[in-house]
Formats: sequence, C-alpha cells, structure tokens
Amino acid sequence: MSESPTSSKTSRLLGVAVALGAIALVLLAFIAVEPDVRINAETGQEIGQFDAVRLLFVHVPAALIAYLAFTVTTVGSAVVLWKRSVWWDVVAGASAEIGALCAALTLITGSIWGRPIWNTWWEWGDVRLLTTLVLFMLSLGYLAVRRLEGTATERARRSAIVGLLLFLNVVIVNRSVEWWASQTLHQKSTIADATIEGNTLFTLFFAMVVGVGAYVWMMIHRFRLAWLERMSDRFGTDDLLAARRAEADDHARIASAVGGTSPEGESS
Amino acid sequence: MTHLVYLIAGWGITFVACGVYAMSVMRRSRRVAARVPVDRRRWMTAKDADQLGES
Amino acid sequence: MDSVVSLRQAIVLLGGFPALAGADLDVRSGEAVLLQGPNGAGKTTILRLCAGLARLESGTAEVLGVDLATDRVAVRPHVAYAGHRSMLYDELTVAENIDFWGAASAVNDDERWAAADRLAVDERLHDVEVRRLSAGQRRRVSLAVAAARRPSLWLLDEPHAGLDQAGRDVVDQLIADATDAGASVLIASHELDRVRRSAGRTVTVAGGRVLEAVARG
Amino acid sequence: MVEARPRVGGAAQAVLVAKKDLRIEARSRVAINQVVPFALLVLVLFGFALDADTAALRNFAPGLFWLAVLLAAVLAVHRSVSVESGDGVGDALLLAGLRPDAVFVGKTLALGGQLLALAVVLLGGIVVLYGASIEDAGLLVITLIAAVIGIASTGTVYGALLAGQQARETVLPMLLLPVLSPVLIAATRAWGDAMGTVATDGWAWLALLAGFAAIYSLVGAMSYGTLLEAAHV
Repeated sequence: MSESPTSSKTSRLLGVAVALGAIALVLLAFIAVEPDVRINAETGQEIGQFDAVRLLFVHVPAALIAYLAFTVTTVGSAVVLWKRSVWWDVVAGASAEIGALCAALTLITGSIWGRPIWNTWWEWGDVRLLTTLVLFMLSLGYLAVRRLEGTATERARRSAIVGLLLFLNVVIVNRSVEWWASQTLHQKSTIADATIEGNTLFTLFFAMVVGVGAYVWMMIHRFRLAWLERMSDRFGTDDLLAARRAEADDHARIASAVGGTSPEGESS
Repeated sequence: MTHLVYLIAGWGITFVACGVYAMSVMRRSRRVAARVPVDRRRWMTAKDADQLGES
Repeated sequence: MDSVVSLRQAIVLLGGFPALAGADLDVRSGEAVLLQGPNGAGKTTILRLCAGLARLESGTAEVLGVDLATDRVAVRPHVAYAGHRSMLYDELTVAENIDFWGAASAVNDDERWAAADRLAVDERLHDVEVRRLSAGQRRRVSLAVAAARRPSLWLLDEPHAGLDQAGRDVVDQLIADATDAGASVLIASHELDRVRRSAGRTVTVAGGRVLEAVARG
Repeated sequence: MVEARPRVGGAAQAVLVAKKDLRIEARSRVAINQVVPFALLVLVLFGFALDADTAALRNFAPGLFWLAVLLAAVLAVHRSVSVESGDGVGDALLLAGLRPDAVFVGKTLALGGQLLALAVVLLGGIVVLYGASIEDAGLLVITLIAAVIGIASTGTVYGALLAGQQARETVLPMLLLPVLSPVLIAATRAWGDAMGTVATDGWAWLALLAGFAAIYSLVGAMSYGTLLEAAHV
C-alpha cells in the first residue's frame, strides 16, 4: 500500500502505537479478564454479566470518544464564531464526523450488550441511551449542514451555530429524558461496583487510552484531508482567477485593435 | 465462553467500522492530494489559515 | 470632489468562481457612470459589492466612506440597488409593498407616495398584488421603493430592461434627478446609446476587471 | 460621509415583520388550506394506526396531539422561509437595514401565531376524535403557549439556516425534529397532567418548556444576523 498523503512521522508512530494497543486490548479483554460471575448470597445462583462483560471494553471507550469528539466540535464552533478561525472550523467538522461514528458504535455495541444482559435490544427507560441516540441524530443534522451549498465562509458560520447548539441541545435532551424516564437500568454502579476486579478495571482504563489514541490518530488524518480539500479549492480558484484575467486581457486587446471602441458585438 | 456471538458481533462491528472509515479517509485524501501541488501538501500553518480564510 | 466608490484590486468569489478578478473603480459624488461589457463580465457583481451584498475576498473597497472589508452592513441603508429581481413580496399588493419597505427603512408616508408618483406608479395598481403586475410595472414599483429612501448611491442593473418608452423616460429622469441632488449613480447596461446620454462617463468591464475609463466624447 | 438616518425601534420593526407575514398568510392561505388539513389528517391516521381503540386514543391523546403539531410545524417553517425567498426579497431585507433580531422576533411571532391557531383546531380534533377531556385548563393553555414559542423560535432559527438551500425540504425535518424532541416529551407530559391521563407534575414540565423557549429565543435573536449574512442566496 502506498503511503497516504495525510501521513507524517508523528501520525505513523501514533498509528503503530494504536494498532499495537488494539492487539494488546484484545488479548487483555479476552484472556486477562475473568468473566463476571457472582453468587447471589440469598439464592446461591450464579449471576452477573458472564463473558458479555468483555463488550464493555469497546462500548465504554466508544461512548467516551463520542462525547469527547462532540465537546471538541462545540469548542471549535465557539472559536469559529468568536475569532473566525479556519483551523477550528476544520477541527470541528472532522471531530463531528468521528463523533458520529463513535456514537453509532456506542449505540450498536450497547444494544448488543443489552440483549443478553437486560434481555432487550433497546430500553426506553434509560436516560443515557436516549440522550446518546438523540445526540447521534443531532450530529447527523450537523454533518448535513456542513454539506450544504455555499462558500467556505458561509459554511463555517452556519455550521458553527449548529455546532454550538449541539452541546446545548444535548444538555436539554438529557435533562428532559432524565425526568421522563421513570427508572434507569444503566450501569451507574458498574464502575464503582466493588466487585470489579483489578484486571477488569485496568483493561477498561487501557481501552480508554487506546480509544483516545485512535481518536487523535483519526483526527490527524481527517483534519489533513479537510485541509487538502481546502487547498485544492484554493488552487482551483487561483487557476480560475488567472483564466479570468486572461479573459480581461483578451478583451482589452480586441478593444484597442478596433480603435478604442468596445466590441459591441459581444453585448447582447 | 458465553455470549460468543454477541462478543464477535460487538468487537467485529467496532473494528470493521473504524477500519472502513480510516480507509475511506485515506482514499479520499489520495484523490484530493493529486490536485494540490506537492510543495503545498504541508499541514496547515497560521499563514495558510490566513490565506484560506476570512477577510 | 469626494470619492463615493473606490475599489482597488477588488476580488469577489461567487461559489469559488472569481466574478471580480481585481477590479479598480472610482466614482465621485454627483457622478453618473455607465458600466458596459459582455455578459458575465462582472458588472452585476460590482454593483452587488458596492451595495454591501457581495463579500470582498481581497483588495480594498470603500463605498460612502465605509470600508466594505470590515463592515458591509453600514453602507446598505444609504444605497439603492435595483437588479433583475423585483425585490418585492409577490403576494402583497403594490401599496402594501411600498408601505412595508418604506416603514422598514424608516421612510415617512409622504416620501413613500411622492416617490411612487415620481415613478408614475399608476394609482389603479395600488391594490393589485405584485404577482399580477407586468415586468415593467414591477420595475417601477421597486424603483419607487428605492427612490423613497433618498439614497446617496444608486446601483442600477439594466434599469431599462422590460420597460416601455414612457417607463424608460421615467428612469432617465430618475437618474438626472439623482445626480442633480448630488447622489451618484452606477448603471450597468447594454443599452449604451440610451444610458450614455445620462451618464457622464463610460467604463468597460471584462473578465472581472475594469479595463478603461472613456470620458464623455 | 454616511450620516445617521432616523431608525425605527426594534419592537416596531418586529411588529412590522410579523404583520407582513400574517398578511401574506391571510392572502395565500397556505396554513389554513394545507397545514391545518394535514395536521387533522395525521390525527385521523393515528386513529387508524391504533385500531380506533378508544381507551388507547384517549390515553395517548396528548402525545399524538404534539406529534401532529411538530409535523405540521415543519411545513409551517418551510412556508415561513419561502416567504422570504421570493424574487430578490432576501437582498431587499438586508438592504432595508432592519435589525436582524427584530426580524427574528417578528418571524417567530407570526409563525407562533399560526401554530397557536393550528393547535386550537387540533385540540378540538382530539376532544372530538379521541375523547380527550380537559381537567386543568390553566396548565393546558400556558403549556401550549410556552411550547409554541419554543417550536416557533427553533423553527425560525433552523429555517434561516437553510434559506436558499435546495436540500431544505429534506434537511429541515432531520435537523428540527431531534432538536424539538424535548418539547415533545415535556409538552406531552404537561398535557398528560392537564388531561388527567398521567399522574405527573405538569407544572415542572412547563418549567422545562419555558426554559427551552427562553434559550432558543435568546440564541435565535443573537445568531439571526449571522445566519442571514451566511444565507446562500
């Protein structure tokens, strides 16, 4: 495979580290971590998540990165409106795309985990589920706004306003569904749970580190792609500008050749 | 191992989705880079940002 | 005399296309200038730039003492821009349009209707919806709306198009009145013979640049 | 060289814009002839979908009502935007020197007024078709007003964002409906209390609606100028 134009020494180094981290994560998650089996003190039955607990090592980092990515988008949008920064506009757009991917993965892996553990693919009573779902839909709206027609400046302003509202919307949605959902099934207790073993906790932490590394690596490439797109637009504009000026020169030459009067024939 | 199908699905979808996304970004960047002069394929500097951006 | 419009190496991009590719133009106060040139030369974009509607990409542009690079909004209340489009609400009547746009730009009642009279907007049309008007009638109404604001700079894009003989005379009179009152007029037109009579100066635009200034001969 | 011009106050400008929009509606009757019938049709279709189960319809009446309002609101927002995308009207609005926040308030008022009228008709609809009964009229009316302000201000913001876009028809619902989901939840709950179908504190939900309306009105007034300038005409 030929080298990607968005690669640099840093990104390659980070890429290798993330790849090794991912392999280590798989080994940790499937070998080092014991299945979650507890004995119910009263009935003496085996309870817990069993091997499904291993899904948390993709689900939790995906959720973390999704929220991290959208926070970056919101911050970037604010800076775009405040300082009219091009750099932050590109960052906000790149981050939202990765955030949307991670939000989707959060929902999918969560659903896959929920089926054996909660015995349902989807749970309407859960605040974080609903908030993440609405966040995912809002991010699709944001990405649609980024694809609208217009100049780079128009696009930057418009999407910055939507990006800024993204965070506000998520807070409002979270508040409303928190009141709405009468109960919550979510694993508030899981991380704080005393029964979580050292290995599990370490693997979860390691998964988050790998996840953040992957986010940064992906951001570098996605940012550079957006930057290349802008450069390509600009060089396209330079060519058009040169052609446009040649058009003016041609016109001036014809005009002087016919003795200073302008060529009426071209008017219509 | 219990829940093997769920585990394969969850981990598989995650890795495949991230891989496909990364590949698509690289492919797009190769296509776009062909339209940008080689000496301008550096990463954005403050000067570039000024030229590209707003008045 | 004061300079009303001053463009230096003005570049305007429309969807990535350089509609203006480094245009220089000066208009003094009280002057009427004709912009001529082929279709797609950039005449309309010059007018839109001066009206504070198009965004200056690079170069400098100063209109009525306002720097368009930093503040496009301040210049807008002081210019009148009349283009190919009517700039009227189709579903409102002539009178309702004149009242709405007059009130929006803080023009009092008398001035609104005086302007309508000056452009010979037929009183029988007052209660007719704009969408039922002919192109010429619409043009008169939109010029009346613009005239009521007593702009310091008129930006007219093909003002004679679609007008009958009487209408054309009304436009010529409007240009004459404006310059008499000390306002400046920038006219983009293909009807060179007609406009040259009103304009003091003719400027040729091509390829997004201003080629030469031809003094009135 | 530019001398100050007498300005009309912001409130007067807002009223001017609102009256203009309502006058255009009075003449074109898009809301009356198309939006209201569409919303009533949605109510009837809900009846079919729920198998005309009277108990279920009465129970779900608040939710179905607000869902119908949201769907109709998308149409009303389209109309509110297309009024300004007439023959060069976008340019004219910029040139007239109206304050952007006043234009925002004016358009929100006009849109809100139409939605309020629509909601009154639909309320009659759910009373007749679903057998809904009103137990707390005060809560019902105040909730209605707060929700309508929230929907109208949000719709005006996102409508302006998409002005002049070909993709407007498809992108607007996708953008607007998730943003309005808290309004759907809160208004449904508050009306559930007002209609006695749900045991909940409707006034707490009303507070959430009022907060939503306040935030979006503020954000809209502040960002409308940027949106108008960034509109791709």
